[in-house]
Amino acid sequence: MKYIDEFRDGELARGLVRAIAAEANPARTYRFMEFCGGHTHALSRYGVTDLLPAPVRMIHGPGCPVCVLPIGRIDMAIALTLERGVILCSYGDTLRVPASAGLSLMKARARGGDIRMVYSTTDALALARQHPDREVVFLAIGFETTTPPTALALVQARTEGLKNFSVLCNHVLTPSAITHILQSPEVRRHGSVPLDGFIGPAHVSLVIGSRPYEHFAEEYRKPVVIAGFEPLDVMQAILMLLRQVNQGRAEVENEFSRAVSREGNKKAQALVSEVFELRRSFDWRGLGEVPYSALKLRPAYAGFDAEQRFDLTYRPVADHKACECGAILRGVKTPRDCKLFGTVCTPENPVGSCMVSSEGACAAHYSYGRFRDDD
Amino acid sequence: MKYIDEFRDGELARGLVRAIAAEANPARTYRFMEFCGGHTHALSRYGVTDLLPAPVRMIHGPGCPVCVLPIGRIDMAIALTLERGVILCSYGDTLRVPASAGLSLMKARARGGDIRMVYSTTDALALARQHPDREVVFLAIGFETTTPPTALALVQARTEGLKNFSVLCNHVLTPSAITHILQSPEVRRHGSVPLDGFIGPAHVSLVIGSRPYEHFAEEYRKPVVIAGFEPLDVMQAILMLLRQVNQGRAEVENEFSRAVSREGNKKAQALVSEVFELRRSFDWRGLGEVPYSALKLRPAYAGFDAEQRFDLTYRPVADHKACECGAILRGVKTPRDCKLFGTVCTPENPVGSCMVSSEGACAAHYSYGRFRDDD
Amino acid sequence: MCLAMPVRVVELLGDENAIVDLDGVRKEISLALVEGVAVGDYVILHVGHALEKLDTEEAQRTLDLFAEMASQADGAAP
Amino acid sequence: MCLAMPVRVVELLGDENAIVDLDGVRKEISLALVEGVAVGDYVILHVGHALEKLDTEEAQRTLDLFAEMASQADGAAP
Amino acid sequence: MKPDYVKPLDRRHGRVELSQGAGGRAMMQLIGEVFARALGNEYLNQGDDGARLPAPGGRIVIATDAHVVSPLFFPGGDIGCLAVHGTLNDVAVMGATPLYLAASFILEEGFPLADLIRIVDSMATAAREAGVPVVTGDTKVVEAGKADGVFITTTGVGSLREDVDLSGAHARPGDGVLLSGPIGDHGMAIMSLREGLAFDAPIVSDTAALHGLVKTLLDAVPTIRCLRDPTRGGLASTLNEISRQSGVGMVIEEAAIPVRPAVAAACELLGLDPLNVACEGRLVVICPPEQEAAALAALSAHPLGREAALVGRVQADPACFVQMRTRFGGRRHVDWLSGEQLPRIC
Amino acid sequence: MKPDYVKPLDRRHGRVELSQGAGGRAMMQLIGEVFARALGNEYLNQGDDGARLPAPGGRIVIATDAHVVSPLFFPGGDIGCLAVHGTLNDVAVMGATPLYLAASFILEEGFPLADLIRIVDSMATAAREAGVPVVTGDTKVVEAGKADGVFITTTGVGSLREDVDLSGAHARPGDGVLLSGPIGDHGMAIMSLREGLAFDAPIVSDTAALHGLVKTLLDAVPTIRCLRDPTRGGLASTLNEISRQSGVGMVIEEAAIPVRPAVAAACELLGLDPLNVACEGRLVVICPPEQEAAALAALSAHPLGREAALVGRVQADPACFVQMRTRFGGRRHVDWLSGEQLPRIC
Ligand code: SF4
Ligand code: SF4
Ligand SMILES: [Mg+2]
Ligand SMILES: [Mg+2]
Ligand SMILES: [Mg+2]
Ligand SMILES: [Mg+2]
Ligand SMILES: [Mg+2]
Ligand SMILES: [Mg+2]
Ligand SMILES: [Mg+2]
Ligand SMILES: [Mg+2]
Ligand SMILES: [Mg+2]
Ligand SMILES: [Mg+2]
Repeated sequence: MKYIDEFRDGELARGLVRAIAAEANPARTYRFMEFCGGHTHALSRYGVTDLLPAPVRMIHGPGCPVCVLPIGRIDMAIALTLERGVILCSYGDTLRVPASAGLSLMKARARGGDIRMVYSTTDALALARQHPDREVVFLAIGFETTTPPTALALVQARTEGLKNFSVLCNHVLTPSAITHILQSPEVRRHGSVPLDGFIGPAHVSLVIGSRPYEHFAEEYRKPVVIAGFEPLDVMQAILMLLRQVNQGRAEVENEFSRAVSREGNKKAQALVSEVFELRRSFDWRGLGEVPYSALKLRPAYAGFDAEQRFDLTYRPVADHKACECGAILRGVKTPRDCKLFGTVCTPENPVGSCMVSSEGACAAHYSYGRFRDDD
Repeated sequence: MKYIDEFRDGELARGLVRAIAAEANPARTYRFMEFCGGHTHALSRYGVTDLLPAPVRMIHGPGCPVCVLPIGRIDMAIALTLERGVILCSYGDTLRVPASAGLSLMKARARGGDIRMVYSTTDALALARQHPDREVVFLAIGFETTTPPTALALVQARTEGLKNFSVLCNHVLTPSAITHILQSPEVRRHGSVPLDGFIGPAHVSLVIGSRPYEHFAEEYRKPVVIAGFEPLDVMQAILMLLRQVNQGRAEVENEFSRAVSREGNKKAQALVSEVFELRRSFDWRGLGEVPYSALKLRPAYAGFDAEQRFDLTYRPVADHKACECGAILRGVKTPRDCKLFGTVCTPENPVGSCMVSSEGACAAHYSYGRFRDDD
Repeated sequence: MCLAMPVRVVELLGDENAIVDLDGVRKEISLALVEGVAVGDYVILHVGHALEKLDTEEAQRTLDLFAEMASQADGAAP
Repeated sequence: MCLAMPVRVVELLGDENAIVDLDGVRKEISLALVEGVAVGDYVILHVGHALEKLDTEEAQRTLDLFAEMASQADGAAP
Repeated sequence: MKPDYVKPLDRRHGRVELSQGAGGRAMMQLIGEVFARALGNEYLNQGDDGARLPAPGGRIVIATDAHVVSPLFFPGGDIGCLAVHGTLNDVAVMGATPLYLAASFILEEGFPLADLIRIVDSMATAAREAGVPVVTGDTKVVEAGKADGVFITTTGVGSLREDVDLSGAHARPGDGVLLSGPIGDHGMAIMSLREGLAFDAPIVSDTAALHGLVKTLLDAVPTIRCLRDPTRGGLASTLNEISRQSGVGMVIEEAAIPVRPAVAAACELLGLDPLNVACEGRLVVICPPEQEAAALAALSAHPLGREAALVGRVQADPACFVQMRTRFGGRRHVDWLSGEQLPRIC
Repeated sequence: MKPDYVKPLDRRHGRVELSQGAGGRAMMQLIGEVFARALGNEYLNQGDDGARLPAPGGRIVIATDAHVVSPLFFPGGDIGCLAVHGTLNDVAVMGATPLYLAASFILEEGFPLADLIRIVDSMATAAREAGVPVVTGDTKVVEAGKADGVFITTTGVGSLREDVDLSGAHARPGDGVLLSGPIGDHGMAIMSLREGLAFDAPIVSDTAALHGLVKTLLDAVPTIRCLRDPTRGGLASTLNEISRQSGVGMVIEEAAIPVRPAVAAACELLGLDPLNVACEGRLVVICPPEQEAAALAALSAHPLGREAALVGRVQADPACFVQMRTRFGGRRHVDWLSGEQLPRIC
């Protein structure tokens, strides 16, 4: 696979491992947060974690939109299908996210909910056209990467005058989440758990560009390296972060220059701002309420907004008390620190957000790293 | 089973067999038509045919409402379900009646038609209440016996204001069919195939009473004995017919006095005439167009009349050329005279009306009497 | 198609309905088409509706007639 | 969730759609979010939509950088 | 930490999910907590792709049946015990001793686990009572709306003594036709629950494992020609099958055929012929005339054959017609079931 | 007049009807004109409630699988041949020689007869090529909307040589893990047709009968510990099953696992791991280390094993973890398939 396989080359990897080892100062610790689930996945899936030298410690951030979707939002979707009889469609990743009363969309399906998996917003629109007599709701989730296709579908639906299509919008914003983590009392208080730098999002940055991260680098004096989701990309980014730290720099660097520009995709940005506007606040599973961290439909699209159309109200649901997701997402704890890990909480029965998608910190450790716990 | 088993008593049967044998003049032939499928069934099912003396010959009449339902009427029902998407419900007997293009309601079901079997018009109404968003059409068939429950359902639907219920009415009238047979050119022409008497309907007569038959007895000089559907009833009726013939009488006698009165069920009659009126003419499978032989909904019930509601037109479809049903129904031929019997035409693939229901002449012979053909 | 049979009324329900019995088999039917039915009466049941009451005396008379016919025949035979 | 991968455009269809190829696997996707895509270009595909063109020269530069880093490390090690 | 800890299934409120058929950990859990737990035995517990079993000795018999009965629970049984009996009986009527069962489940997404557990437990009880273990199995889950709750296919393997040679092709003119008990109970028990028809009746399914009865019979009369269980299509179809296979006719006596009063009454109400109504625990026996008495005595001595009766006789007839002498003394043809008359009974 | 003349089925435009499952004449016709016509053999033609079969000799193996694959026809096969291969392979991986198949069909009312005939014919071809007859069967028909076209449950019976003793419980530290060919072709062939996802790819199912390959292998290396076909759940679940059964761990080498480029690309597109994607014609072999070379040679010499490879090794591990050394040299855990990831593949 051209432009994929080259970035997974074992030979180059061994070179980068040596470079990282050479760069890392054995006398200190480097704590880097990879924000994105995509990076978490690359680290786990290719066994990169296993190859990093002792001083380098990776913290899995909140960058999986499935994981951070709060219980109450899934509850809204389930109510739409079980009580209002809509056809609810969404990307496959959302189907197993746990909701209230032991449900999830998958379990709601088993209870008779008409829930369809789609691979693209194009399919969601097609469903609405196929079932003119039914309400079709697209449960939209995702970061900036996934928002433009939703915007496109809404423009299309409005142009066509589709009367039975609406969107339950859960699109969230990466920079707000990073700010929230940097400002969290724990992270600021615990001098003992500093974050020494960030690996910045790959595909989010395709859309928003690298510029939004410049603020962090300046404001919080943290180096940021935007990196692709292939394992060599991540390793290179680690190396670049190490160098910035060792050299006392705090800049935004772009390892993923083959796809990410400083300005991002203007066409996509314009489309998104035509259709969406900022929400005042949004509840992130594991992080809690984060101001201006999500999008909602603009008034011109009110007719396509499932929340307005079906008069839905969000009811927050507390996470499990013993779940340590919040601390894990902030880099303060690891999955092994959670009492529920691997017993009550498993990928089949996730309790907290980090166990929901395979890109979550707990799930990644469960599925890919657990064997190392006994070492 | 009280009032059933007594009328199937083998001991009494042997007595009646002896009485019939004693009454029948071996020097002549007696040709009696049992109008009703119920009588045909009793004759076949209990092996009565086997016990009758040689001079007594039974002709199976057109008295099976399933058998006489013409192809074109089933075609209307099939079109409603396959093309108009209605829920079509009917009594189980109608599901296998062959229609055009090799179809039947059963086969239309296999092609996706939403066709339900009901046991009572009450169930048909319940279906309409259960599916307020669907059109529910009751395919009504039957003689005078079965008409009152349909009338009752229509009154109920109108009282309730059920908006999605209608009836495709195929209710037909017994006396008109008898008249038609007596007036048929074949029957009048062929001195060789006279009918010497009729066994009059059992359950039809519950409703209409015995009085309507008095006309035949007078007009056509044919004895009529109204008889129940139990085998002893039929045997007794045969005996009574033999006596009338031997004594030169042509009267209406009532063997089924435990249930049939001269006037019939006035409450049911009133209900039927509130809801239904005569059709000018109706196509009987096997007999062709018979004037004033069927019912349709009165104008006050036009909204519940599926023919009007869905703007249906009846298109007659010719019966198979080789099918001898017409002649068989008139007593001129027997199933064995038909080339198609038992090869092209079988209960699984009925060609003509007499093979459709187990009460039809050909089906009864196929299912119950065929073994005798080789004797 | 004109299938009908005598059944015994064992319980009157509201709404012109009743429970009937045939040798231990019980079923709810409608009495809307007949008048003056009491528990213990036999009615003729067709597609879920009672069409008539059964006259039990006439039934007995008919049965007696069968027996009489048979004995007449036997008397006449020799 | 942000799964995306570079694929090669092999055919432009009407309506801003295109056929793309990844090692013999072909799929129809939307180009509505990107501009100026030609047959032969690589685009980054996400949930059925191309999000950006891939800059093949930058890709090569990045790969060269990996090799360079490795060789620097090897040079520095001893 | 236990290596593969999985939260136990919610046996009361849980429902079958697609993941439980996907081949992963959720499937292992369902198999362990529902199937192995109830059905477990030394062979099933091998946990391999099939069961390794001791040499059966002589010839073997294999029979298979899919069970799709609706409703799943009915008076006198459920699809679980029926799936055991239905297949065991097919092995038994071949004259073989049933040794092993294989069971394969197709589950509809959303099916209540509590019902599944009830069904599997019933299956386990039936298998245990019959002394025939379920040695291997399979579970698939299909999307909601693509099945009807649960379908169970069972396959039975039995061993066949050298001296037994039963077949539907072995009926000979003069042979007696015996029936082990009243007909139609099973079909009418199902029918009594049919939507829109529902009636109350003291009718319970006759579903039962017949191999004990068969053994008793064969021990007493090893020269039996043919055994068959009159299931779908009823006695009428079973006799027609045998007649056709053997190229003979039959005459049965209506008065001799046992039918329970409630079954007869229900048939009357619905316009059905008891000859077409299924049994799941009755035996049709074709037997040389000189052994009829012995066969009848053997049947009658067994709890499942107490109401056994000689109901007819095989006769020469190239047209292979089955005839019945009615209570009246008249004859009529007894045809195959024509068309479809009953809800799903097995 | 022929005694039971029935108009032949309309093999082009006909559809399955409820009456064809009711046990009467219509069912006999369907069985005769569709099933017996294609599958007929001396045992099936006995026409009794089961099949009477010769003594298999030694120990026997029984395996059963329901097949519910959707869609029914896919690149490289259909549910008919899959139903033969899927069960034969389970018998074969027990080390047994498959002798007989039983087949049980659940048909949905309205299913096109032409498709049914195509499926049964494919089944007949697969059975003939495998040299394993379908000796008995069953057919049920359920109402439209209560199934998904056709479900087929097959049960296989095989004979097991005394000197063969294969089990998932027999893996020992040091044993080699071999794979007979590339993984994921079957699952991805199905996936390529999935509604809404549909992609074009040169991927055909690997569905095949493996007993020939197994025989070749066992003849060469009778001391094989365990065989298994990595179907639902893929290689990952199969290795976890064996690890758990044997109480061992494993390490596999990513670089050694054959995956066709188009399968890898399709997995990339969908975010799936090829280790979780099903095969229907591949073999996992656990083999003592000293026999690895011989086993690999035997596999490679057979047409179905040409791309065989040594992919890993069993190691002691009380936690029974399966690990993978990635192309990078790093290790990671290879877990069971979690949840449900693929459409119905078998
Ligand atoms: S293991 Fe589960 S409960 Fe514990 S922190 Fe992770 S997600 Fe939360
Ligand atoms: S056998 Fe068939 S075609 Fe011939 S007369 Fe009877 S119904 Fe008509
Ligand atoms: Mg069977
Ligand atoms: Mg059976
Ligand atoms: Mg049987
Ligand atoms: Mg299996
Ligand atoms: Mg269903
Ligand atoms: Mg199996
Ligand atoms: Mg298998
Ligand atoms: Mg297997
Ligand atoms: Mg069977
Ligand atoms: Mg379907």
